[in-house]
Amino acid sequence: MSTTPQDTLHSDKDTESLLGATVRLAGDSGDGMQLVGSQLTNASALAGNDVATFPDFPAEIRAPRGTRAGVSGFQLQFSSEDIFTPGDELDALVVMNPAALVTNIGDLRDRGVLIANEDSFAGKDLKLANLDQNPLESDDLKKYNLIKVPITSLTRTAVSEVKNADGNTLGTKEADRCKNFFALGIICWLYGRNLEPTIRFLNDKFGKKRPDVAEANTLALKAGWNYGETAELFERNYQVQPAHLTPGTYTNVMGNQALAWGLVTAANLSNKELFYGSYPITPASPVLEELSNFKNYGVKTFQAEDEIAAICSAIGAAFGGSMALTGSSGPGIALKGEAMGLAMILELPMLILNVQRGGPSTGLPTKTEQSDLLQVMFGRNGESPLPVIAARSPSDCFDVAQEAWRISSRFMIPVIILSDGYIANGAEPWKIPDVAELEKISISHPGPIEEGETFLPYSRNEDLARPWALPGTETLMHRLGGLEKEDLTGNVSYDPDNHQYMTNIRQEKVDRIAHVVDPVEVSGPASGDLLVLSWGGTYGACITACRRAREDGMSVAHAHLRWLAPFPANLEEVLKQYKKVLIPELNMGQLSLLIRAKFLIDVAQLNKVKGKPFKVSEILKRIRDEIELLK
Amino acid sequence: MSTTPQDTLHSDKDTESLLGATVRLAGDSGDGMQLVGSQLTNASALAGNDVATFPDFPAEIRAPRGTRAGVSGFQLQFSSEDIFTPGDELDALVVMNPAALVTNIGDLRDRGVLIANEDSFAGKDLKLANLDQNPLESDDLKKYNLIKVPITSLTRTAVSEVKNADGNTLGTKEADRCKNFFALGIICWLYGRNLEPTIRFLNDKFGKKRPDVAEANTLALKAGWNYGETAELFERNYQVQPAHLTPGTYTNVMGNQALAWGLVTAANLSNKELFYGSYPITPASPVLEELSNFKNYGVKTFQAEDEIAAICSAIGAAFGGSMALTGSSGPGIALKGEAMGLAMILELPMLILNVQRGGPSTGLPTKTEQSDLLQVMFGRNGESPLPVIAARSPSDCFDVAQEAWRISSRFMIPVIILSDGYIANGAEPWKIPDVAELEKISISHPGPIEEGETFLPYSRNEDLARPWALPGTETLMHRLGGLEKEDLTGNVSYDPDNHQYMTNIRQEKVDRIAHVVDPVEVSGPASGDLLVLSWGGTYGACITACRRAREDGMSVAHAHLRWLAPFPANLEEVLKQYKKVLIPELNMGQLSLLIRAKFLIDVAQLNKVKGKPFKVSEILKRIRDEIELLK
Amino acid sequence: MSTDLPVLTAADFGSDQDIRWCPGCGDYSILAQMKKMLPNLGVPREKIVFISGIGCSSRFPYYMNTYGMHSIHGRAPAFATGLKLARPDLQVWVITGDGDALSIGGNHLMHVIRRNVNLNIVLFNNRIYGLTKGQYSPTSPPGKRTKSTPYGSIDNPLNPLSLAVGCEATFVARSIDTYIKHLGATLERAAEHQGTSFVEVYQNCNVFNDGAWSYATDRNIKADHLLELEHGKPMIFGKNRDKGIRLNGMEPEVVELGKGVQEDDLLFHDEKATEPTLAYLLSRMRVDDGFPEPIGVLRSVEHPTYDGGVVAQMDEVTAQKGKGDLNALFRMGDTWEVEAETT
Amino acid sequence: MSTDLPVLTAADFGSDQDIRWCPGCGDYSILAQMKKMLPNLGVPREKIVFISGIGCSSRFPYYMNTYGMHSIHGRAPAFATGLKLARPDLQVWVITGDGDALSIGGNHLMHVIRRNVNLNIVLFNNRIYGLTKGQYSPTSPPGKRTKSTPYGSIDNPLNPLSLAVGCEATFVARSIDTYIKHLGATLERAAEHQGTSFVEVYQNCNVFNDGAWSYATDRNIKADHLLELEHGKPMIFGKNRDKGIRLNGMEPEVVELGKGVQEDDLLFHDEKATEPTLAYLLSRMRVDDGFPEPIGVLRSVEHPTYDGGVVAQMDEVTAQKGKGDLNALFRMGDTWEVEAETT
Ligand SMILES: Cc1ncc(C[n+]2csc(CCOP(=O)(O)OP(=O)(O)O)c2C)c(N)n1
Ligand SMILES: Cc1ncc(C[n+]2csc(CCOP(=O)(O)OP(=O)(O)O)c2C)c(N)n1
Ligand code: SF4
Ligand code: SF4
Ligand SMILES: [Mg+2]
Ligand SMILES: [Mg+2]
Repeated sequence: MSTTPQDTLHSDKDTESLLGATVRLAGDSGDGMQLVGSQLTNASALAGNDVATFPDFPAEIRAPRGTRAGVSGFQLQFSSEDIFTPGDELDALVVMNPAALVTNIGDLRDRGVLIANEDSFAGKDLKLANLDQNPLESDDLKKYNLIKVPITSLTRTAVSEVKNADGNTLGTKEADRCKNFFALGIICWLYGRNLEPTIRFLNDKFGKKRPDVAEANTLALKAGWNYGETAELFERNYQVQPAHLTPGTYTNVMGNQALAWGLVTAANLSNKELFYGSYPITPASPVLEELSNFKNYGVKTFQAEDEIAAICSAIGAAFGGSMALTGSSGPGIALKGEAMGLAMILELPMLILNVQRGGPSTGLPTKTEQSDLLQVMFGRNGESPLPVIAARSPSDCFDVAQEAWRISSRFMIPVIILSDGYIANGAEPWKIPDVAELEKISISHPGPIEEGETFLPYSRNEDLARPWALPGTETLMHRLGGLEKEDLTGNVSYDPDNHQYMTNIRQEKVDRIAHVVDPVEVSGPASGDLLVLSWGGTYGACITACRRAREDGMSVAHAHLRWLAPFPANLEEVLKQYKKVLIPELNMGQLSLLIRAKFLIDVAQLNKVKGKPFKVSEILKRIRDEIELLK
Repeated sequence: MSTTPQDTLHSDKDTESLLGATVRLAGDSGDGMQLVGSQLTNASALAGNDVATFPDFPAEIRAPRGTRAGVSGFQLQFSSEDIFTPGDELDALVVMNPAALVTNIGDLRDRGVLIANEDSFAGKDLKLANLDQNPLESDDLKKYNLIKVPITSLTRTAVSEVKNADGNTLGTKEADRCKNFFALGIICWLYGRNLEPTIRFLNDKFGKKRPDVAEANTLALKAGWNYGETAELFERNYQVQPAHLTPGTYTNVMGNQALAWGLVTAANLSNKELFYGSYPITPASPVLEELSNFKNYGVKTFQAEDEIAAICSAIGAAFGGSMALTGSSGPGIALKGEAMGLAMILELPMLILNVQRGGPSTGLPTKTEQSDLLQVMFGRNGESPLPVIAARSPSDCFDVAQEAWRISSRFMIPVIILSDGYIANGAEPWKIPDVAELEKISISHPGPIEEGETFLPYSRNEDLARPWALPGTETLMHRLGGLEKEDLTGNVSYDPDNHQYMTNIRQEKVDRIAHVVDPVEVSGPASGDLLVLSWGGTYGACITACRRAREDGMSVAHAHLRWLAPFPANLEEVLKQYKKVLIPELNMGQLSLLIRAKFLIDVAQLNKVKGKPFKVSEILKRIRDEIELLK
Repeated sequence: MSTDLPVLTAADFGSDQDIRWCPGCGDYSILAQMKKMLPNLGVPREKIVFISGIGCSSRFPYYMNTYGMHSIHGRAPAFATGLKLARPDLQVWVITGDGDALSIGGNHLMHVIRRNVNLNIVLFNNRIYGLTKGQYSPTSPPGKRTKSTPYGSIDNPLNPLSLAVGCEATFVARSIDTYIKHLGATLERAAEHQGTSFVEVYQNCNVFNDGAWSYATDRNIKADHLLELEHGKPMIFGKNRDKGIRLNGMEPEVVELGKGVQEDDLLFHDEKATEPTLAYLLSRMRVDDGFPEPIGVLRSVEHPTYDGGVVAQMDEVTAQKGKGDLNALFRMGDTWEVEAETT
Repeated sequence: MSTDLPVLTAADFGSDQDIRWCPGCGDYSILAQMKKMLPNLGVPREKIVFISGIGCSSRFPYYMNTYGMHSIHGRAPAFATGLKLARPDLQVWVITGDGDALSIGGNHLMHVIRRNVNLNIVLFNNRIYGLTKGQYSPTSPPGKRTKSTPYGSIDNPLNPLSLAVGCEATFVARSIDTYIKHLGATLERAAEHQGTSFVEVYQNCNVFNDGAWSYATDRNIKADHLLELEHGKPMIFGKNRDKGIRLNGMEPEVVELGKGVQEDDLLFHDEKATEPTLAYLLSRMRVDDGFPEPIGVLRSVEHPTYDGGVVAQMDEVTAQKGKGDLNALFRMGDTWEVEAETT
């Protein structure tokens, strides 16, 4: 269903125009912050703003109620300009309990709006948050625009009339579950967000089975809005104009969803069935879950017994002619190393997805990190080079999936796709393409040969790709395997020169990809003081920081790597145009290592391993320092 | 039993003195070439020579008889000087059949001795080797000193009188099984090797159960010797003086054996039980097999269900306080990546052994390669640095095992040991140490604490090592795990700054090891034109090539890396002293990548991926080219 | 140090860590029964180690004031085997889930059981992946709609007890999170058994699979759905204890007592049967097929343990060959002397 | 292309690759019987795929003129599952060894069996690791001295058939490398079964474990050690077919026929028994315990296949929802229009 931005409720207070704002909703993980966060995102996108989100929740399914460990947050930036990150400092923060206040207040800017559910700043809640005193009374909050709202009691009142199917009113527990929508209502009022999409969502979701729940939440939402409008607490509200996005139809996508959609699209464009062999793991599971809905799109999902079986099943499916894919996160990818080596030597096309999370070992499963780059480059025995592509944002996952399959099927080589927890769970507007207009992916399989001819499964075309002969094809019977294979025939060979030759060819295949993928593009001056080089999910923070730096008069360009292996053909040339190269990474310097080794350039590193994405300001500060040093 | 070199048979022909010689015995894999090869090694070592060997056999258990794929070879260099490789070109080659001739002749130097079993150069044997004509008749062999010997028939005659327990003479099949000892007899005559150790071996091995077999082989051996002495085919024989080895008692060791012995010794020196969890794989299995003999040395071996269980069992044993170890080759190491990450974050001491083989995937299981360096450096999710040490020769494995455990237990960190197929199966003389004089490895475990004290499992000493508290110790109960852990307490922590801190500390621990291990030593000029930098099993070829280069007047030094992670503290300083650095590796440039990334030095690479070790001449040639370029 | 052991209570076995399971999760009850049971064994806390994989259930070790290891997914039996071999003096527990033990960890489970390593495995079976938020597991029933099977699972589920019996298990038992006395007693039996004890516990995941076991826990119906096994006793069940299991050839059948059927006609439980066929047959009985599901000890037989064998073999070889002497070992093969040169 | 299928012979199924097994290895015979049997099925060669792991046995696919994959150690069932799901039209065989299938590959074996994927597994059991030159395997008998157990194995071996039955197998059979007719017939039965067929073949490794099965292959004694199963027939064995298996409660016993024991007193084989308990009981019979070892088909029952279920579910969902339309999918949630700017 398509809607255009329209107001249903009009505020009579003063309205100030803003370029954009960054808002965070924080509460207990049982408080439903993620849910209202995504509703707010949706409403903002529908208002024509550019948006970017950052959900941040505890590792536990239900972390202990009310504790600091149990706090769940959802951050959103919306803007009338195009933006690339969910924002650094918060313009507004909603806290549903004391634990949420103390763990989030540090990110609120001075004079920022702080909305606190004052009903929960007492006794037990303070204790659960390990607090002796009520922080709302503390002088520390003076620098913020603190607005105390008895959200719990107001919500109870708002829903007090709602009756369930049995004609009873809601219990306190159920009534309290609507608190989050009350809070959302306030924020919607504050930033002039339309309530209608949220109301529609509530009706779609609960309307049939639990009309009482739909009604209660809607009432809470509206009560929140009205509270903002009526209470004397707010002086004004704000308005954010639509962003200047390319014309078209938009929807909001999350990274894992866009990835799943991109994969189905790639399968469709190449006329293939999609096979996904996977084993659940945070934050990659949603890809499996999303794809398992698509049974009527020719998608087969296989929840294997473990990650090894998952990749092996995908290799089997690739042998059979499917567009095959396996996916996991770091610990699962570690298990796939041996089979990845086999896939490489078999020279079958397939995709291997790694949605990275905080490591090492089990690490920080729900947090983001970019620390698997070297693992995917080198985590296999022997010389087994594979191409690696990384998505840079939620919507980019859609394109990356297709590009990866395009290369994989053309070169007959498994391709590794990197994403990360930040991209996977983040959301942004996406201009919906017309599938009919997307470039087809043409794949051919050899047909039967004449008597007297010999089929050579390891002969190669101009891309060094071998033929993808499918079981079931008469006369092409052949055997693949993990022992070194003779050139052309693919028979087992222990010949020394053949081994060297095949090793070279396999590397050469990866190298040649550099010439068919897009060259790296630079935004900013084509030469100058500093080049910020990024990859993966840090794209947004880097491009934004570079823009700001240029606005401040610095000579700073930004380049972003889509392919990590091979590097695009023009990369060296680009790097040479700047006095200094800065590589910000959410790891200890993995791309830096590769760049240093390849180009012998003394890059500056900005490394962060905290389970959190970069703030724009962190990068900007480092840019300033580097520019200063160059003077 | 100890013997000093002495002759039992004296030749009356002219004897020429040689510095040394390189000999290869080649035949069908059923011909027992490995057996007589190791007897020749033994005899040469007992003659006081320095020796180095290179067995090279097919992947199949019993490759098809008589075919090229079925050829098995054993190469040996012995010398009165100290040598480091089994030699490049052959001075003498024995071939038992046509397949062995055609696959080995390329390595024989001009005028080299070629002894062929002429009985097998006919009909079926030629066909099995895919030959139309008898190669012995080819002009191509003119440049060699070809000596045709009807080994089969002479052997049959030699053993014709031997009777078995039932009083029957040996059947042809059994008689023919003695051919290899006849051939050995000729070679022993040719190089003045004593027959006595071999005869003793035969008696020890067969004397009791099959005295007829012992007798027949002994007769064949002697007949071979006599044949050399009597037949008019050889003009002279040779003599190689004892080498000037450090005084002491010597024995011959193979790499895997020396490794096993080194491990048991390390356990002994640290007063620990040794626990080895492993799963069979070529070429690492002999370590498991060797260690499983040592039940009376406090060694527990556990053949696990797979490589993952193997490493996990070792981690369990390490937690329990054993000196724990797991070992495999490339494909098995790939499977251990996830658990290696856990071991790292647990900060338990243990060893992880990788006896490398040809890759990728199943690759060339019986061939050698150095292509797992990057895998062991990076084949794990997240930031999980581990120290890596590599053995350089068979006997060096003994020392490496101890050094690895010394560092591991001191720093509370898993250490990776690299060996390779070439080292594992090669043999060389080893000066037996007196165990009582080896430096003890002191390890302490915290004892119970007083009431009121808190035990902090992640507190650290001056080496950043945490306490190795053992289950069973009162009051120290604690829980380890793979989630990020809080500094000091080791409790689960998702705190951003703590994660950064712990990540840094784990890297720092590895880095600090650089200051306690030996600095890299240079042989040759302390500064000059070219430094050859090697690691692992290419040590011998590199040091020999550098010596020769210096003999030829070139300014070439050699440095060998024992620790690959961290690099020794003085490495950068050393590298800077030369105009150029050359890194020869049996891979596509893995150390080169690390050196380039770390030091931004444009190293020259000499890469070989053929399943075979370097020849000295290959390295020497490249040294010459590099020196030429520098002019 | 101290000579007479202090008397411990359940509370002594609790660690200082906040428990992070969802309110209402069945895991709480299992934890409580474990803490309550352990003091009965008289084993000091420092001699006990809990090892788990990954999953909600696998957080268990954090909550026990013993030694512990929260390892990696599916591999707990392998860590435990290594530890037990290194330290036969310790009492080792493996805590695992249906995904952890039966999906990714199936191989290790199979091998620890067949080796009969002397340790205790408790499998928290909630028929779902809890920690990863609700995908189906190898014990989820056919047709089950979960996050990864939105149209219903088409997998044929595994039966953990059949699997264990198929892997040569020497001790196999089943209990239920909320049947607390039975659970405690079953855990105690497991601890006492020499060899691998395998205990399946029906555990409710109230967030992602609430009510999966309601047929076995709902007050009103459970008596008809459970068969409480007692060694040497006839198999009787039902609210009024009026139903029984009789053997018909090789197949069990449910019969009503009284109407011509005597207790003596019923199948008598023999947990010590040398042949595991009875245990296998019991493991097959499922409510869906009209049978009550047996709880209690299905099988408990004596068999040499793997860790015992390892130690015995080391002792034997040492007795035979003497304690190893490295200096002798190194001189085992041919050796030769190089003299100091006199020139 | 061609309309009537050419009649194929055993030779047509041989590839051009040199066979690299040791002379005398039991693998040759299994290869020969496979080649001989396949033409009976009438399946064209290009529709057949052999997938193996690593081991001597796993070289098998190289020698078949069909499609094939020599994969990695222990994982063949997983490759085969993926292939069969992608291509239900193919006939897929898994060739594996006792180490490959039961040691490193145990988990995949377990899961392919319980899922009942429609493919055929042939396990070459030589009770040793052949390719790696003679270490013990999970089927090596206790006390076995091998390269890695110089003082004798202390492992409790796995019973492949018990394991399979414990994992919900729908087809379980056993044969012997040298009993060639029986082997051929058993393979043919396996091929015909819809679902996972699991066949254990006793295979002699004459280099590292010669004679491991001599009790079952030696002309003189084998008749007393083997029980050839036939559906619906009484269990009779012995050189003179004068011995039988009788059920005593839940336990089998060997009885002599004639002396008051009639054929009708014996246990009758029922491979189609819904309950797998009989198959389990049969799998337990071992020569070491005084029983003949059953060969032939222990169990063969109908059950929906996993691959069938996958396809059926896709069809069902498609029938219900229509063929997926990407353009519609992308517009499923809220969408909004951005107009071209008019300024
Ligand atoms: C190698 C690896 N793969 C996947 C995961 C993700 N993961 C963690 S627990 C789990 C399954 C949990 O299910 P179960 O064992 O039944 O435990 P429960 O949470 O239900 O107690 C999965 C898939 C992981 N941590 N590591
Ligand atoms: C990951 C991995 N681990 C170990 C090996 C070594 N390996 C190859 S085959 C094999 C066992 C073979 O035994 P089995 O499956 O019984 O086959 P057989 O040779 O006896 O036919 C082993 C351990 C390997 N190739 N890959
Ligand atoms: S998700 Fe389920 S199993 Fe996990 S803690 Fe919550 S209720 Fe328990
Ligand atoms: S080693 Fe054994 S199993 Fe392998 S080919 Fe030789 S005889 Fe056959
Ligand atoms: Mg579960
Ligand atoms: Mg085997």
